[in-house]
Amino acid sequence: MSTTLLDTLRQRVPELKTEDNTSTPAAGCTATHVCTTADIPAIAEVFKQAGYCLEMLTCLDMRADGGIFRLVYHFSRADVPDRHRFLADVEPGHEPPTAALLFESANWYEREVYDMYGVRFAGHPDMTRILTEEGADYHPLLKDFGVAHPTDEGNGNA
Amino acid sequence: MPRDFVDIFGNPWLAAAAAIAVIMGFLSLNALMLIWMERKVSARMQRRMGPTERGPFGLLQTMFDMIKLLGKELITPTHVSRKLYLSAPVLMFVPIVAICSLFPLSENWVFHKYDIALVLVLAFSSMSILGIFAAGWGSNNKYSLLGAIRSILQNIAYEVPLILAVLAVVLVARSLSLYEIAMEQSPIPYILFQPLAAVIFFIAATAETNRAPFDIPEAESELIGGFHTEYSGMRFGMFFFAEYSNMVIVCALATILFLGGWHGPVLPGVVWFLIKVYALIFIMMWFRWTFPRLRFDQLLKFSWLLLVPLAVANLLVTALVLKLL
Amino acid sequence: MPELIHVGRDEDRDTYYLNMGPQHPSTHGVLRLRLLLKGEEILEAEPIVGYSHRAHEKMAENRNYIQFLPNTSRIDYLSGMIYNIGYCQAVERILGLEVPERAEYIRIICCELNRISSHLLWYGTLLMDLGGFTPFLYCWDDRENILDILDEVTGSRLTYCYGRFGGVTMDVNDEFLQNTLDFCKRFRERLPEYETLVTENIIFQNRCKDVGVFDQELAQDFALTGPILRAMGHKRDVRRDEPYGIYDKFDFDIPTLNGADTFDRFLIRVEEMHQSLSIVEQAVSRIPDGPVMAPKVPRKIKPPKGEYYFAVESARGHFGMFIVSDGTEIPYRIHLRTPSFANLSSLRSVLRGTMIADTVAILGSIDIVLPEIDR
Amino acid sequence: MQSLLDIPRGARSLLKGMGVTIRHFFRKPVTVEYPRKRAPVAKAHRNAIVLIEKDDIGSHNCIACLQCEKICPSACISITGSRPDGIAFKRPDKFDVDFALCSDCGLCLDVCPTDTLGYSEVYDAAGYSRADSKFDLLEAWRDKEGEALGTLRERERKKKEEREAKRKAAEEAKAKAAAKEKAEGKEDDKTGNGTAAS
Repeated sequence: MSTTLLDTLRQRVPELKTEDNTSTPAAGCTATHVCTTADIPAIAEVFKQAGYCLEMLTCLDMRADGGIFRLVYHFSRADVPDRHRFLADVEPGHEPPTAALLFESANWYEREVYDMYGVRFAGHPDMTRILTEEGADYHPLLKDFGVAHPTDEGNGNA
Repeated sequence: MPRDFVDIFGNPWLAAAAAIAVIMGFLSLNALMLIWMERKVSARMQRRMGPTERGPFGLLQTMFDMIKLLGKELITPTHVSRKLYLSAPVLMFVPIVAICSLFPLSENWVFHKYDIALVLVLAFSSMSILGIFAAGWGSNNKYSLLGAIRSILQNIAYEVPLILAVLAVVLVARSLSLYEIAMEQSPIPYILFQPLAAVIFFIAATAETNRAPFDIPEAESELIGGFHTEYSGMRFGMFFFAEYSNMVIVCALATILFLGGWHGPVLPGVVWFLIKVYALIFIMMWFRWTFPRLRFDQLLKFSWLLLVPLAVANLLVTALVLKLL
Repeated sequence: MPELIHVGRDEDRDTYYLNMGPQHPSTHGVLRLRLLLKGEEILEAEPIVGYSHRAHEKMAENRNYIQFLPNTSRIDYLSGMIYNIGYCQAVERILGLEVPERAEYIRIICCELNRISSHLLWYGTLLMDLGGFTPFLYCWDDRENILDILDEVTGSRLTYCYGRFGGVTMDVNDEFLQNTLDFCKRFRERLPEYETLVTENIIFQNRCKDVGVFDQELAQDFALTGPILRAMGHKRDVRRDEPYGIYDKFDFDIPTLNGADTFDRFLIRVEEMHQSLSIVEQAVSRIPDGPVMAPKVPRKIKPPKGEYYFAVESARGHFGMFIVSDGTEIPYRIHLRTPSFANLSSLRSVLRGTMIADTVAILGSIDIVLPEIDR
Repeated sequence: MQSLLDIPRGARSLLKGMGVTIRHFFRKPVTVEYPRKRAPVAKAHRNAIVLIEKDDIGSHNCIACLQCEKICPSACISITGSRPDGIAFKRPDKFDVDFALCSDCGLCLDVCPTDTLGYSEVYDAAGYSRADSKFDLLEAWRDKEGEALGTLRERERKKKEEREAKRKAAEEAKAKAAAKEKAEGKEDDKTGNGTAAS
């Protein structure tokens, strides 16, 4: 079954680089794919037809090497243990398209990524913060967000 | 014929003052006892201890609570419409004292000789709803407003089956005076003649006092405090006081109408009366600590679609049977 | 006097906003539900979260792998053991560390006891939200037994830090095993009592049947997991689909119903308590002797560079840890995919058209824990 | 709401529910009046950490290696140590733990090389300010410190003597072995040099 899925996937997104992870169980997914943010909606549509759900969407702050944010999408199947990981790099200043129109769970995931990393998603119905308080101007999970190492004296207790 | 306070004290004003003193004394003592009893019963049913700190078995605990409540500051929030907000506790409490004066105490003691006491009881009991509504609407807070609206709909819905059930008893006793109804039941209490009316009356009575499965006006888990969210200090105490006095009145009414008031084999009349009243109160508490809460629309449907038709049917059957006898 | 009723979206009907929370007796934590109401009927519901955000993921980027252990059981403090042991298993699978047989059995017993204690707390709070206060305290009585049993061996009652990479900190003695068996027997006798008091109660059934029905495409749309998904007919459980630890050595079945309403979610969790009890009994009867820590555990945990994902079945659903390691001792990124984050977002479409009293029932039946949503 | 057939079934379920609560009404309560009587605490319960006595020294055996300070995730342990004369290990001068931050994870007990950290019986310590939660673990051992140093120095001296004795014994053994070898060497020459000198 998943082979036909991969074929339809490759038709929609030709330059998709796939790497099979069934041999390394620690990776936790059957295949990792690298794609660009532009084809995320197409990928989401393919997986929606195939009955997958968007299980997880998060972001990695890769500005140190390569100056980009990397979005990580996990599509997982309801009855058979099959999970696909998609890595999509976001060029600075460019807003990746939203997947919230296809998968409702993406709505809150993308709001959390914006809240933590500042990456805005184009077309998102309600692009606001979800976890930190309103009116906050910082994005906590950025690597350069100032934080004292726990062993320093001034770690916040009086 | 029973003697009443006017015979004892001569002029009626003195009699009225004495009656009010007796009633207030009984009600306040009773409220303290009931609050303690409710906490002990609920504790035991939940395998807990209940109050044990103050006094033997924690008997004085409610006294200490009352003193604490008296000491608390009476906060009147600014966003509140003062007239309604301040009048609510009084409005709730006045009808209760009025109803109490209608009850016959025992075979030869009555506050005042009435011959249509039952009509007055039902009239006054529907007045206490005004207090709840004034509290809910006056506090001008969304949760209280919801509580107020709910309490009105509920009281209207459960007033009808209450009256129908009482009517069935009136048909059997052919009298509206509580004293005569009680006297009629010397050999056999009416509950044996009117079992369905007794059940309907008791269910409607629990709903009337906003207790047990029908306590949606002040449903803690949904409306936080319902109509008494904004009250503090002794005003909040007054609502508690009114609730427990309401309970006693309704149970007293039930004992007089169905369990034959003070009739009982060996003990004196008043003791039997109190035993039956407190047994019914125990059942009410038992309801509260066993059942979850009905949803608002289910509660109304339960009354209109089930209790009212049953009560009417019961009334018709009673009338038919009496006609044939 | 502030105007109480303001005209909402539809001009002709008087609608108003009501904030259920963040301080509310039945929101199971600090959650604010912004409801657009017409009378008692809900037109629109927007859960607002973030009140107990403690930045666990940021802490993960400032501590080495061992120091993140106490955080794991504080993400979802009701299934603290499952999260703690799950994190240990995730790092063990990355390092390829073998855990001795006895430690695996102890982990299974503690995780399943933790699942029962979490379900008991859910059971009590759901009943309290519906107005029945007594079952809440009966659940507390049973749950207290579990907490005492686990306290004997792990040292804490709720936020366990019992697992280490390669096994568990303390071995289990016969007294612990005997206490567990006694608990299982006593709890099996108590369950019929709950049955008569709650499940068969006509008022409870009316409050729960056909209330908050999830329609089928919500499962895929909101990536629902856990008892909510199983109440919609999907036989999905991480212990069975992606087996970890030694769950494949035990025979337990995954209860599923297809009513997808509050009552079915209730029955699913009660049945899950039965299943967990049987797992615990099987584990206690077959526990081997031997060490509880792997012989050779590296002093410094430095997982090889790469992205890893590991999921466990917590009491609320699929909890996954996405660990990105850059080869050093400090993890580059740990993303915690918590089940209630997805489950709660489904409230937005479920609550339309229900009444306030139903919101409380549906919220109780979804069994969310706010700190797990806010992380 | 529900059909009329449901009334008997519903009423029966309500009555059976009431039967359950009334049965519990007559059973013994399971709660304990906390301040007056206290429920037994599990032996392994992780209370506040404390320096425990190592029997042979008569005091704690902390060597101020700062392992627990490094491993503590919430950085609530702060230690300064110095080496008293005549002893190979350090002894702590300051061992403060801020129990407002401690998360009872037990990592400090795992890494302690001399296993001198343990759990105390204190589980309900409370205070009015954050400063009240800072405990000085050396306070209990302040008076026993002198005596402990004495035993440690004495143990150190004994160990030094043993080392000398062992070294001397090793030298004699080497000397004897060398002497024996010379003796065998002479015999090999006499019995012919077929075998190569090893």
